[in-house]
Amino acid sequence: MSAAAADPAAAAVPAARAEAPPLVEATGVSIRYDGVEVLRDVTLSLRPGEIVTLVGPNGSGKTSLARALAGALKPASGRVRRRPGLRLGYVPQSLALDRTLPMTVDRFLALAGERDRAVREAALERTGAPGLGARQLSELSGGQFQRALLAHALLRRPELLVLDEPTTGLDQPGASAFYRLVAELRDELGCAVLMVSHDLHVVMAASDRVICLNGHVCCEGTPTVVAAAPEYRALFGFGTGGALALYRHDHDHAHDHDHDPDHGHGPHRHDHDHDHDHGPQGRGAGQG
Amino acid sequence: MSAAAADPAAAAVPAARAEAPPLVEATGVSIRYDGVEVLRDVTLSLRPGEIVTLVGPNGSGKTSLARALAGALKPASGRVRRRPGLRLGYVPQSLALDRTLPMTVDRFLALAGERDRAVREAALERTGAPGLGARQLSELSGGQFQRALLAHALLRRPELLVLDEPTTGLDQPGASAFYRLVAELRDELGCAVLMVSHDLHVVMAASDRVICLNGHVCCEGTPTVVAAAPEYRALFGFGTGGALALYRHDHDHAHDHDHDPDHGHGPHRHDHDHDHDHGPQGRGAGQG
Amino acid sequence: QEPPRVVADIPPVQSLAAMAMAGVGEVELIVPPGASPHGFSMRPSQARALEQAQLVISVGPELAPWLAEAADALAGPQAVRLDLLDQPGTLLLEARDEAVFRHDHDAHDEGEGEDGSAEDHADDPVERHDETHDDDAHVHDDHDHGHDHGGVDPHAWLNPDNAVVWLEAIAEALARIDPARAETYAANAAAGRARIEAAAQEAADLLAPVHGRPYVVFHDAYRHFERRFDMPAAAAVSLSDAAQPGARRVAEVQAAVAESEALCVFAEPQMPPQLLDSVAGETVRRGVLDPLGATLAPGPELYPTLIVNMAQSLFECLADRA
Amino acid sequence: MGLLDDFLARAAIAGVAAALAAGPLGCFVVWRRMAYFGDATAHAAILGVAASLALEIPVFAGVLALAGLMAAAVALSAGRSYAADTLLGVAAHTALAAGLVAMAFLPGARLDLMGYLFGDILAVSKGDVWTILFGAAAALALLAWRWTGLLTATLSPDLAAAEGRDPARERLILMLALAFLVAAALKVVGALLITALLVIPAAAARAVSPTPERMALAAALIGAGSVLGGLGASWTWDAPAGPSVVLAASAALALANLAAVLRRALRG
Amino acid sequence: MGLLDDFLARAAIAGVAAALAAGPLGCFVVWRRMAYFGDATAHAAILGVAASLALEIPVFAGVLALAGLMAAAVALSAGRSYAADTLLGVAAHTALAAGLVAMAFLPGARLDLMGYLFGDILAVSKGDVWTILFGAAAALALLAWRWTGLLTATLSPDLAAAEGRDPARERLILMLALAFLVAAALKVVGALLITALLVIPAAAARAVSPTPERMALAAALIGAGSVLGGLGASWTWDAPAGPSVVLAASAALALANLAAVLRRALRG
Ligand SMILES: Nc1ncnc2c1ncn2[C@@H]1O[C@H](COP(=O)(O)OP(=O)(O)OP(=O)(O)O)[C@@H](O)[C@H]1O
Ligand SMILES: Nc1ncnc2c1ncn2[C@@H]1O[C@H](COP(=O)(O)OP(=O)(O)OP(=O)(O)O)[C@@H](O)[C@H]1O
Ligand SMILES: [Mg+2]
Ligand SMILES: [Mg+2]
Ligand SMILES: [Zn+2]
Repeated sequence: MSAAAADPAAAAVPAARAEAPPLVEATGVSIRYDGVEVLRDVTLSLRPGEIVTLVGPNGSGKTSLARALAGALKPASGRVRRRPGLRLGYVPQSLALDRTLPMTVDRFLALAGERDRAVREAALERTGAPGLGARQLSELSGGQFQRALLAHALLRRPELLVLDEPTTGLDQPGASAFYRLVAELRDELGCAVLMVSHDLHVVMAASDRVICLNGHVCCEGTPTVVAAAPEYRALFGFGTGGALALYRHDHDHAHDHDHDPDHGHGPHRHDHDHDHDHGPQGRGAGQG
Repeated sequence: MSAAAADPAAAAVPAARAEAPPLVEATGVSIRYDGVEVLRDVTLSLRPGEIVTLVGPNGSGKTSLARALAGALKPASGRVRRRPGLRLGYVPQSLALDRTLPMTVDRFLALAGERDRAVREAALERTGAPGLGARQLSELSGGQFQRALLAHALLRRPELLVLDEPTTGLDQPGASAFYRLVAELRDELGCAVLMVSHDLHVVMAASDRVICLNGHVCCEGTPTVVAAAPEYRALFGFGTGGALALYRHDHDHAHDHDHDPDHGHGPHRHDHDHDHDHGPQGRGAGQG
Repeated sequence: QEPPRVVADIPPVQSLAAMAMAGVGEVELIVPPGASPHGFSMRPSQARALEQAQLVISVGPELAPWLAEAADALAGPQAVRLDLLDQPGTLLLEARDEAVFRHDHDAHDEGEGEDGSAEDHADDPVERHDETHDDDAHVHDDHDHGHDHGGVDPHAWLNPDNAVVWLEAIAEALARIDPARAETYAANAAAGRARIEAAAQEAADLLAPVHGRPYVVFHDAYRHFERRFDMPAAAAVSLSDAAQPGARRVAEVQAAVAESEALCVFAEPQMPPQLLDSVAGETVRRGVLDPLGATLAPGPELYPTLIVNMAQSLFECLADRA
Repeated sequence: MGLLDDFLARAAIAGVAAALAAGPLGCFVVWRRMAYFGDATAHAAILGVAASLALEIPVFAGVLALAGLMAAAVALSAGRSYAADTLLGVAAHTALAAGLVAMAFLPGARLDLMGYLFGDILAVSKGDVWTILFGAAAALALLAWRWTGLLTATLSPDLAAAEGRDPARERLILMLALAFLVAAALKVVGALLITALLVIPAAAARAVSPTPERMALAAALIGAGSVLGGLGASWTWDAPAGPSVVLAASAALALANLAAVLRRALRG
Repeated sequence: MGLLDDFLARAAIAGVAAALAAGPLGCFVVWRRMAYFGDATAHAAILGVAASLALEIPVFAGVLALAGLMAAAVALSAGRSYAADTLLGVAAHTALAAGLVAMAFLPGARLDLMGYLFGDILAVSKGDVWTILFGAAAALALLAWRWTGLLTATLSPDLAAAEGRDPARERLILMLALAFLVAAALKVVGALLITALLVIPAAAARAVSPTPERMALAAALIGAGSVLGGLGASWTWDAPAGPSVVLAASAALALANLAAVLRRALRG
């Protein structure tokens, strides 16, 4: 596909919003765990009102980047600048809850700073979990818990929503309602949304900008550009195959990870393996 | 849809397998948490070689049933009978890992009882996570962890695989490869598979039998019967809408939860709320 | 010839042994005063001293069961064990249970502890089986004695008469180990006896002006001293090092302090004084009694100094002040 | 004769004040799995006594300094590969061992260091009452001020960071408040009592509380009730006071769990 | 003169044996967040002494019975709304309080009960050496026998149950093995030493171990090394032996973490 991989920061931002000061700006961010670099030299900025989606194979550093942007992880180098006083709503990919902390859903929502019980109940209603207020967080099913997390993030009246695989565990009606909700919120609150997702067809339909990560920013572009690719169209009907095309478009270009000769670490190993292991081999892939 | 809701145990098992003794048999199983019933009177049995999928909205009791079948939860009434000596592979919906327990992926796989390192490496390769053997479990990304759990379950050479939302967090190539893998394994090992999933189109394509839960067994049938419904077909192309039809088919019939008048608990409340909150209203739904 | 290697458990006992060993050699001290067995941990020098000891002198397992077992484990078969509470002639007292003691002051003959007539039950001397324990095997029986008899008050060194008995027992034990110096030990014992008796006299003289004045002690450790010098305490707040007092006992003591018009309450150096504040108003004076010699330098002079210091402390606190 | 002239009244006031502050703080102790905290502080305090004797500074200053140091060290190294209880266990034993070694080498300091350290609730003086009232009020005020932050950081450090709160700072504040309360109360009401008042009432409150606030309140009340009940029992049977209070709290824990079980059985 | 005739040799043998068993058991203590276990057992043992004096049964039997009871009670009530450390904290304080109250009512038992309980590593007798060698071997054998089950149950009770192992039974076995080792070793090598040998070497091993087996092995070796190093230091400077061993283990922990940090810095 013809997305601009060369100058990521420039492309694809709707002209009207380009002048607004960025909410979050990452410059040359690298992330290491125990000295192993998993994300290298990421530069991006989020402006009010845009919906940006991070895609990429498992282990490509999406969660790490989202945590760094949300302030939960300090980058090893580079810097993340949040607009002072930025209100941020965050839904982490996983949240291990401790059963020893008693916490009703309603109390959890009140932690977001909302004092009005009716407003909290309305937020639960919006995320498809009405009436759960009196339940304990630790008793919720996987999908119910995810909905409670979303409601918490909404109640912060965020200027920026960071959602890490927010529809994980949601049932299908819930997931589609959720994507509609995100679009509504953007219009209502004018907030920006950074979303991590593997749900490629929905992502394609709902984002202003798609950033493909793979240990670095692999490419970036508007979804229309991506979706226009004929290979994508051909496979879109049945879902997963078309998605595969997006995944492999340009992961074949050379990366300078030569200092890690045994491929024992680094996010690329995983992707390379995709090439041999997973079918269906996306014919005509290799765009970008 | 016209799936047989009346006599669940009889329908949809391929004739050749129907005579084999069941691997697991649940009779009149009810599950309570702190005295609140979340699943009522479930009777089902799994025979060698069949792939059965549990579907249902969030909080409908899928995970609870899977845990009861796997032996991780004692039912409040009814009984679960596993064939003596049954080898069971289980992938839980969530597994909170403690960072203080050092555990490489390879060692974790060895816990499944497999002594040959090459075989373990092959299992990782099969689940799309080759080369991760030396990594710590606690360092894996969401999708990598899920793949390691799958490999662990496979290595038990299970006669029955219980998979609770096994593709949660997998990237799209991984998810589609996974469903192929399940089908392969069934053919190879002759094992039965009980899977919980929200991924309805794939479920439709890959299962022998679909059980729809909603606090009880709501209905049950072969996916071809389900997929033949015209409403499902019409919406299948874009994914979520068609799925919705499956969800709402017969949730409108009356349930005898009258002892819980405030709807403060019980799995049905949630589903009822779907009716007002989530679109798109599945026109022509209400089959079963 | 090498001097015999001798160890003792607590400073007063070490002091007695050092008197007997005067001019011959040193006596090792094992438990530093105030260390509780919970927190105490031996140093190698102490373990070595126990291991090489020819004579292990201790008050007895009633005071420190832990030490008795350590001695069992470490001291070789050549070692002679001398448990002082078991020595014939030792005056033993049963530990008291009640908080407030009712004494019949006139019943005591001043200075004559050993056969002093004691009407009240609490002061009845305990009859001890006349066994001597100089081998390991009997140590565990000792534990049983302690409990079967409802508890022997182990602070028997506070009676100088007992100290004299013990000093002689130590000298005899030394003479058995080291017959060549038997005369030295006997002479040392005689000198030590004189020194102790002088100290006892000095103490009695110090106490004469304050005789009969009521006071309260923190820790029921002083019965031997009280009896020997006829200075009965009106009450003791705590049962022992190990047990905390109950609320009613504190109230009883508080009442007793008021009723007896106690002039003074006494703590020990290592104990916090707050509990005394609970039972005694501001008009009651505070004093410190040091039954273990915690503040003194170990050596032959420790024991007599300890006795005199106790009397001095009582006197200073109870005496009329200008 | 004023209220404070009666030792039982002083014990009740000091004990109730300690329990009211220990209840909510104890909830965090339970949530963050730091039940060892009280013991670790007590052991660090022993090293503090040894240090103050060596340096000839006031004992209380040494105790507070060491307890604070331990809390800070544990707070700063928590989270990575060690669980809080492990860190606290290491800190407790290391501090105790160092204290014992120091004691062995300190000339003239062969006194029972614990004696300096461990108060008794029946021995509370008027000054102690004011000390503990002040300490408890300060701890409660700090807790009220930072409540939301502490709670969010306890629930999920990531969520707290995303909401602009520094979870490491919240943890440090909590640990220092705890260290202060424990170090001060050790001397006043005794080590057994204060460490038990941290853990047991919070555990009892857990069984009957749907929200963190209710749990904090219930823990404070259960603690205060245990102090009064325990002192009463101590009076009636002339049992040691501190242990009686602890046993009263344990009884409350048993009752609370029994009540929760019964309620569930009736509901189901 | 045999090897066992030297008190330092006996101390070294008993200490190393205790450390070898405490290392792997300590790993479970760290993984399951039960750092309080040792202290809780020691406190339950005090109640055991009081009970044996009252019932006139042998002290060791009472101690073992009480420690075992506590372990069983904690094992059976674990998992639901209480974390392991909270339960152990409650058990420790309740047992200690009950022991103190019992002591106050036992006629004549006004001796220091702790004196019956706590050994000293330098005071190990020949009989003690055999006791601890036997105890350590038994604990290690039990651990080796149930290793996979214990490990799976620790990782995830659900996974263990699905694989046909009862996680509650595994937990109970582990707790009883721990109670046995701690109760036996308390008397032989002392309370401070055995509880520290459970936690500190395991924590040190954590920093350098990629798998549970390596961690168990490393903990055993670090513990044994600390015993030898601590005894050596104690000999050289004539310092108290038990605390010296604990400090040696703490030093090993610091070194292990330093090494891990350096390796990471070099790698990165
Ligand atoms: N705490 C950690 N310590 C060490 N390595 C880690 C840690 N967390 C993540 N990693 C590694 O960093 C890389 C990126 O992880 P990250 O969670 O950001 O991936 P992701 O893109 O979110 O993947 P997924 O789609 O599976 O959620 C992976 O290789 C992962 O194994
Ligand atoms: N430990 C628990 N205590 C109390 N209630 C619980 C507990 N676990 C689950 N529940 C409740 O039981 C019901 C069924 O939960 P379950 O996890 O089985 O649902 P599920 O079908 O797996 O949902 P999802 O699709 O969201 O994973 C839900 O209402 C949930 O809130
Ligand atoms: Mg992720
Ligand atoms: Mg589920
Ligand atoms: Zn005493």
